Amino acid sequence: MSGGAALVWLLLGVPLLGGATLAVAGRAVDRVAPAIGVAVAAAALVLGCVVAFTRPAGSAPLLVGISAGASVDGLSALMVVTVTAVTLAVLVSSVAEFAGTANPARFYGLMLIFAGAMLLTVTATTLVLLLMGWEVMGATSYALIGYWWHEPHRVTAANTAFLTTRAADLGLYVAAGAALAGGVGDLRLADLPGASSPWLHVVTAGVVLAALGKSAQLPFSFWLSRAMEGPSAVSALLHSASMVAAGAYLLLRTHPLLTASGWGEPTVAGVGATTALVLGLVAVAQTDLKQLLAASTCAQIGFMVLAAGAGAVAGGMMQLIAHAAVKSLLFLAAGAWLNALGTKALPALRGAARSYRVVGVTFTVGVVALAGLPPASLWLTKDELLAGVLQRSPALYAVGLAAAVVSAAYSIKAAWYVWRPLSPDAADGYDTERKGTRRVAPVVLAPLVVAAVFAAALGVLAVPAIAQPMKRALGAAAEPSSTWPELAVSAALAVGASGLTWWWGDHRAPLPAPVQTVFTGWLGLERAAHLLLVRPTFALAGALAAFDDQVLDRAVRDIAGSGTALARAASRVDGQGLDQVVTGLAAGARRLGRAARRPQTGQLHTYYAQAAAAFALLALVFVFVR
Amino acid sequence: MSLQLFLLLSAGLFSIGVYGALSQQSIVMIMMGLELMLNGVTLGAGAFWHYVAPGSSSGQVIVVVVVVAMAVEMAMGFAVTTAIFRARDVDMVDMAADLSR
Amino acid sequence: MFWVLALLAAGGGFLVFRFDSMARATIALLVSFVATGGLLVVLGLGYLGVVVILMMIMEMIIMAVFMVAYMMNPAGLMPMAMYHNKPASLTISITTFVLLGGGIFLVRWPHRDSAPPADPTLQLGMALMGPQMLTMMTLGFALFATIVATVVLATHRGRYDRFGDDLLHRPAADPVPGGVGR
Amino acid sequence: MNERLGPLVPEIVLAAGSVVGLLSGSWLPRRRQWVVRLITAAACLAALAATGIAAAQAPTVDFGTSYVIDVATNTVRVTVLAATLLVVCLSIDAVAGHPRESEFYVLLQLAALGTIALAGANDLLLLFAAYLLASIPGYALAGFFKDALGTEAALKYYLMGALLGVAMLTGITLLYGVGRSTSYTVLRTALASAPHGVAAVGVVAVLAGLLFKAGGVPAHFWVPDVTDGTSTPVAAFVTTVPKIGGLAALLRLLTDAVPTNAVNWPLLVAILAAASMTLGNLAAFFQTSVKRLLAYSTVSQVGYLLMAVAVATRSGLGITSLLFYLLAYAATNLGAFAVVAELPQARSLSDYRGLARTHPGLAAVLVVCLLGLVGTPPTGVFLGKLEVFTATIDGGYGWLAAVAVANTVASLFYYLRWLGPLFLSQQTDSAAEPLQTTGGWPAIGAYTAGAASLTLGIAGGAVLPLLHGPLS
Amino acid sequence: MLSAIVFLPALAALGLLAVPVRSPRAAFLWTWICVSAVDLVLVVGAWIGYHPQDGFGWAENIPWIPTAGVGYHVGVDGLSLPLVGLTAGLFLAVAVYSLRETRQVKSYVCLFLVLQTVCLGLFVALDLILFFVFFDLSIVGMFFVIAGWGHGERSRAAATQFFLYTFIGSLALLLGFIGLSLAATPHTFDMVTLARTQPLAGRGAYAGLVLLAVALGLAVKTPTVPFHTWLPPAHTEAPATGSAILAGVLLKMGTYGFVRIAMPMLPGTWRRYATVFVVVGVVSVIYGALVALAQTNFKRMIAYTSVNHMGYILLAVGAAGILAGTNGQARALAVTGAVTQMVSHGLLTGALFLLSGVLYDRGHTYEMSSYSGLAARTPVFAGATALAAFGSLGLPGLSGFIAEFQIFTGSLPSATLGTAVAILGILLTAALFLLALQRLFLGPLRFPDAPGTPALFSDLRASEVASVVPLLALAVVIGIAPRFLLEVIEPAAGTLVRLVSR
Repeated sequence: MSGGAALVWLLLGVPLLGGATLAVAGRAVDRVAPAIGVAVAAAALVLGCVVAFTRPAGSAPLLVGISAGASVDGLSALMVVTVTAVTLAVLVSSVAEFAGTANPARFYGLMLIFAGAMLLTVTATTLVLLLMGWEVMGATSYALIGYWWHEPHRVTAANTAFLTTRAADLGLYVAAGAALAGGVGDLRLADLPGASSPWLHVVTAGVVLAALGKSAQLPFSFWLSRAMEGPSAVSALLHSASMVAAGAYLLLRTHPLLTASGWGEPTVAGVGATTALVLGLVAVAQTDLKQLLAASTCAQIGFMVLAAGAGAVAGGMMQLIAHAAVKSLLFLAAGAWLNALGTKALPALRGAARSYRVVGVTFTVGVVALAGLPPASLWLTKDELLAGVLQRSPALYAVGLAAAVVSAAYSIKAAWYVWRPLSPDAADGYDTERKGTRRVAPVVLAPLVVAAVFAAALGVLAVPAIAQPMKRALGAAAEPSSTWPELAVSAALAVGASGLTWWWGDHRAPLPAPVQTVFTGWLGLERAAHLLLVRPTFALAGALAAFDDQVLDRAVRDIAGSGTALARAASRVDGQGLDQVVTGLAAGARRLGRAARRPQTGQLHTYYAQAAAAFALLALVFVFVR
Repeated sequence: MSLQLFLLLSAGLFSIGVYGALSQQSIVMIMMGLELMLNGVTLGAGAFWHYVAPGSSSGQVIVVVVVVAMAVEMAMGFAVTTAIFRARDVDMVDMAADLSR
Repeated sequence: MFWVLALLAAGGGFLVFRFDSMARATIALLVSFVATGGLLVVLGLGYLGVVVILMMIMEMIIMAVFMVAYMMNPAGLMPMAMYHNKPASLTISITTFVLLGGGIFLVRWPHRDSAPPADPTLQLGMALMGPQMLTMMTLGFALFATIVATVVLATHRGRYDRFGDDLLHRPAADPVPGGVGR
Repeated sequence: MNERLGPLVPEIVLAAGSVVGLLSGSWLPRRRQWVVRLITAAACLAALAATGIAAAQAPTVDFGTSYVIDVATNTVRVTVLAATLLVVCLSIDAVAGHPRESEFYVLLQLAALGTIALAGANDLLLLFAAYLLASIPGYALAGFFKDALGTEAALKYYLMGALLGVAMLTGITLLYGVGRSTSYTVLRTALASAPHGVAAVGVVAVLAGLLFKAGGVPAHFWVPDVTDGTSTPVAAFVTTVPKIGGLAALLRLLTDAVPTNAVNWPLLVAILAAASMTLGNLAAFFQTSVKRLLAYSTVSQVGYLLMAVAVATRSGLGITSLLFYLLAYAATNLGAFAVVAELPQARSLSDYRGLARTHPGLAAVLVVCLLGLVGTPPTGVFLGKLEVFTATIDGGYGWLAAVAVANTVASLFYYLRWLGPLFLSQQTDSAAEPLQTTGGWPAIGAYTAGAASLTLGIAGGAVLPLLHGPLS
Repeated sequence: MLSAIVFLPALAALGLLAVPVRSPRAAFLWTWICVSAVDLVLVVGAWIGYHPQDGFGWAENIPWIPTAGVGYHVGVDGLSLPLVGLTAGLFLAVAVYSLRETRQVKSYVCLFLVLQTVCLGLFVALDLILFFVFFDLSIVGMFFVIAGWGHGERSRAAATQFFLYTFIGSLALLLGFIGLSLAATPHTFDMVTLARTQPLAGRGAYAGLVLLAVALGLAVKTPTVPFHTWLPPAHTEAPATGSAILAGVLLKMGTYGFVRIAMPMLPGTWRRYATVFVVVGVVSVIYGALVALAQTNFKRMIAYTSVNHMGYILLAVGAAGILAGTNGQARALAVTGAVTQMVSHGLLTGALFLLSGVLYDRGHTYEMSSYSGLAARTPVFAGATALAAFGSLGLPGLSGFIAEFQIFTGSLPSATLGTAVAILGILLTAALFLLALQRLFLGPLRFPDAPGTPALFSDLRASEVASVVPLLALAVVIGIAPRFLLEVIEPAAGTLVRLVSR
């Protein structure tokens, strides 16, 4: 194994093993866990930066003709750095939230495994390895969302998240099989487009399904809303650089496949655009900060998916990175407030920015970026990818712009609340979630500031001087870049929308109540899923179980009736009842048994008669049978 | 006077014996029935010897064996009857029906 | 001659189960047997015929004595009818007879292979001394077994009752004094 | 002529043993009759040794054509003698000091002798003589203790035997009438051309007697009543030893004397087999008396044995499988009876509750023997069943094999009913402890039989080759 | 070597029989542990000494019943060696777990030692009759385990049902074996010979009947729907150790029979009816998962998941029989996956059943509704169970994923629709395990304080940890670095696939 290979395995091994160790060690290491966690994350970041330049690749045989390959190329290099960086930031900031609470070792361990799984996903070159990272990520997300497992509703949320994403993951299993059938023996991601039809389409469908599910695109979005039950730090990581991002990443990575399939690109683009718009509206309708951010995540990821569908790989990638910074920033801020004030309801957060200045400012930076207001990062990156879209289809471009407007709306809405003057009775709204500490630990501020800087500055990615080499690295040199008119248009729209929103304040939207509720309720997707899938499944399960007990088992026992009759007889022996065991033919067997013993009358003459008759009959028969 | 006639007669004796063996209650009477059946057999054997296989001595030997069998069965019968009569004072098979099912 | 004997044999046999007294039944059976013996003589088996007749006379006498000794009706002369499931027995026996009879007349019996030997008795003797010797030996042991068996079953007083457990007690403790040993 | 006594040494030894036993018995003090026991055992062992020597010789025919010494005869000799020894072992505690103890052993020997003669007989008349010799001691043994039930058992045993004996004689006469002889060797050729109706009736009638010995349907009526009524050692004897001779005789008669084109006896035997196993199993289902249960199980075992007879001429494996099954069956069945004999007070299945705790050894033997009777490896009967099933399918009686499988499953039900309680804890309230053991001789017999049953299963490979060979 | 491995436990049992019952429990239990440990060491030795390329290793072939064509023929190859290892390991784990057993320890230990011999013997047997002997003895042994050490009187009924049901199956199997041997000339029960000479090649109907008989017998033991109904009661009534062995080893006898007997000896027939097996497999997968989803009794639920997991194996072996539109790689993957699944299921379900035993030991009930939030009181217990559960639902990094991924990937090309449906199974298992974990361990703390249950619901004890953790550790190792296992399985699987496709 070459040094390079060693390096890539090391990159994966450090967080995974470190995390596993922490998680297994459990309470024993609670006190040092935060330190270790941060240290490991830092090491991972360093490794990440190193591999980003050395671009190592490793491969090991795994199954018959299938190897586990991992390498760092342009795309994954960016991801690796982003992931490790965000992880470090989040872990640092979460020290405040978790030091001292119910065993932090578990938390940091799981977070590290989570990050490691994400790294595995982004570096994997074969489907099997990707799937491994992919699934582990899902499982750890379950454990993290359900971190406060004493409260059942959080656990249910975790179940929902895991089951929804896994349902989508099945697509990858199918894709793997189909790829094999299609002649891609090694299941290399790069070779997937070469799969023979019709398997090619199966592969595409599987991959797309999995990606959409993971990145909470329509119609899977609801799980992300439930995922808010988890700690803020978890949300920060989950929404920014990993999990949801993974879906977008997978689509960007397998873009050639989408192209090869023909129908893949438009579908993906369509779903992305729709999600960007609709979930944006959902975000607008939210009155809970974290719910708002969650919906906005779906919407922003929608842009990336749109980019993947439109072939704007570079743009999508920029958006992903910038958004990672922004979203982690916002969630950290929200987490800080939640920690301090014990609430995440927007009305209750009025004036929060005033009472916690640093948080407020950094939050605002994030919001501005999210709104797509110049000169912050997302303004540029979004336009970069929209440029690619425009080239494909003006219609989608229009939808994209609309979505941009909406994003401005919900972002500013959040900002408007937190900058309201602090009302005297503000404290009444606090401590709805938990007992707030009324202070923001300084350790949190550092990552906030750093994230804010990145959130503001990452727009430079779109600056041609940087964008061109990056595009080359991504092998997407041909992709168009945004032009000044486009930038101007989007800026104008963003500013306008922002102004409007600020002026509108918290007046209720001029929409009929039902529409409102649809959007506040995340389009009722979860209820739909329950009605259409979960309930029927459980009903069927129950029915089958009953069938198994009452019909199948009984039928079998009836066939073996006398066997269970024996069970009764045996039970009679020791006076214990086995009545439930005894069924149908038991009686039949008993009857047979009795019939068989009826000849044994004890009367000799009947023996004589029977024997004589029987032998006479036999003789008669065999006189004629020969 | 032919084989068939002899056989018919022995069949008759045999059947009467069957009837006796099946219908009688007293052990001794049952034994009589059996003896009667054997009687028929004797006759049959003799007839077969005379009309079918005078060359083979087996026919005669059968008769001897039958006679011995009669004696043996008779003796055993009396012995068993005595035993059960002593044990439970019955000589009727119907009264010896404790063992059943 | 055949017809007379046949009539006697069948009639005797038939009467065995018609008489209501065991003694009479015994006599009827005896008649039937004697007739059979006669028929054997008719068939040229004089020796065997005589043997049968003698044997049966002995047996029937024993049987009569036995009944007088044991049966519940002294002298076995008291009227009695002890039947069970008569109809079934009748059906079975009659069916048997019909089937056998039918068979007897339907079957094409083999023809006689050779003339009867000049002296059947000699033939019998040769057989018993030759190929059938083992049969006779076995029958001998069967008789031996019968003796032992009947003694075991029928006599309730054995040697240990008469001479004590160590067989040293003299004279024998017999319910009725006398017999050998004095 | 060839009246050689040389090949008959085992039989002669046994006969001599019985005579000597009786004579010496009548001069022995009551408490010293164990000498007779020794004489019996010695006779059996000597006979076994003689058989061992005889087995080395080639098959021979003796006394004209009336007696055959071949693999079947020798196997039956060994089985019967060994079984008799085991029964002697079982009965020691029961008859020791009984005023008729000597006679008991004498009768055992005579019955064994008759059984062996059954197997060797190659002439219908000798067959009947052997039948008498094998039956009569049995009647006496059944009623040996002269208690109410015992005598009733003797009565039923005797009357069934008498009737079916008469039937057998009738059959012999008929076969003679159409075959002009009673010697198998002659009959084989003669019956081929004989009126088959008479032949069929004759064969069925002779079968009646042999089925009585084997205790198969429809001549099985005596089996449950006798087994239940008489003492356990005798029950063990009459359900094991006569079967061996009866089936061997059946095999020889049908294969040697009756050509299948005269009478379709394979089908006849197949039907009898199916009837026996089915009836026996069904009747055993809800038995609570262990002895009756064992009795019915022996009836069903006859069914499996008859399977082998049915295909004796259609499959090369038939004869061997039958002989091996007989061997294994004798050991296993005696083992089960030995356990019953060791626990005289335990009459019903429930009495065996907790046996595994109180007498693990006996429980183990019981498990081995009962599961053995089911046909669970690695017992001898499993191997026997394997051979028999193979032979049956090979012989083209697939349906019979299927019936047998179904019956095997069915039989499992009642054997498990017996085994189940073994492993429960005993009821504390059981005032009268039913699991009192007798002197311990039966236990020795049980261990021997159980071991033999296992050995036959594991070392069957060594035994089977000895059972190959033509019937002459 | 193999004979030593196989019969060492039985000999030990014989030795223990001589030891008086009164002697201390520990004496028996520790002897058992030592014997199992030695046996495991021997197995590891055999593993190291086995070279995957050279077919059957450590073969011994001694004529046993030559006249019947039966021989004592044992040997291991890539299909059996993993299962032998699994058996040895699982029995050791069970032995350690049993350290706290108190009921009739002597017979308990002897019984399990004999059972170990039986299970090992079955997997190394290369003669049909030898196979059958062990097959039947396993039934007998398990019957006594359930009847003697189960939970109360109901266990006898369950044991009886188990015995009768599987015994019927075994008889069908026997008929099938006889059919096989009769077709060969000279009659032989030797697996290797039969697989080489293919006596039934081209015997259409007859071969079909034989396959039917064999498949029936194996399907009952496996068990597949609809022959599974003996499984839940047997498991619920059996002691934890019994369940662990029953699910971990005995069920494999059925699936192992498919790859060892049905496929190589009746390849043509297998190909003809492959679809049937696929269908049965898929039905078992979905049915088992759904019924398990509806269970409220923890142990019953695990029992039904066994039906589901065995279904995957049947799907794989069935798919391996369909040649159309597939390549050797896919079929090899399927078979390899099937064998891997046997091992994986043995480890994980074995662990799960042992853990369910812990639950019963503490709370005296398997009803999940009587528990809640146990994680607060028993973190280790919760963690171990969660790990086993996630492994069982196919989480990467644990053995389950390696097995199921291979099965799906290998089966999909040939049995596309069936596999697509079967994949839903892993979603269902995920759902039911998450629900179970939530009910038992998460939420507010609650556990039954029935009389007899310890007031303090204690966490895993040393012996329990020592028995469960190694199993899970092995599952993780297989999940992360499966090569050491697959390198043994793959050659044999390849051979089998070639045999079936020829």
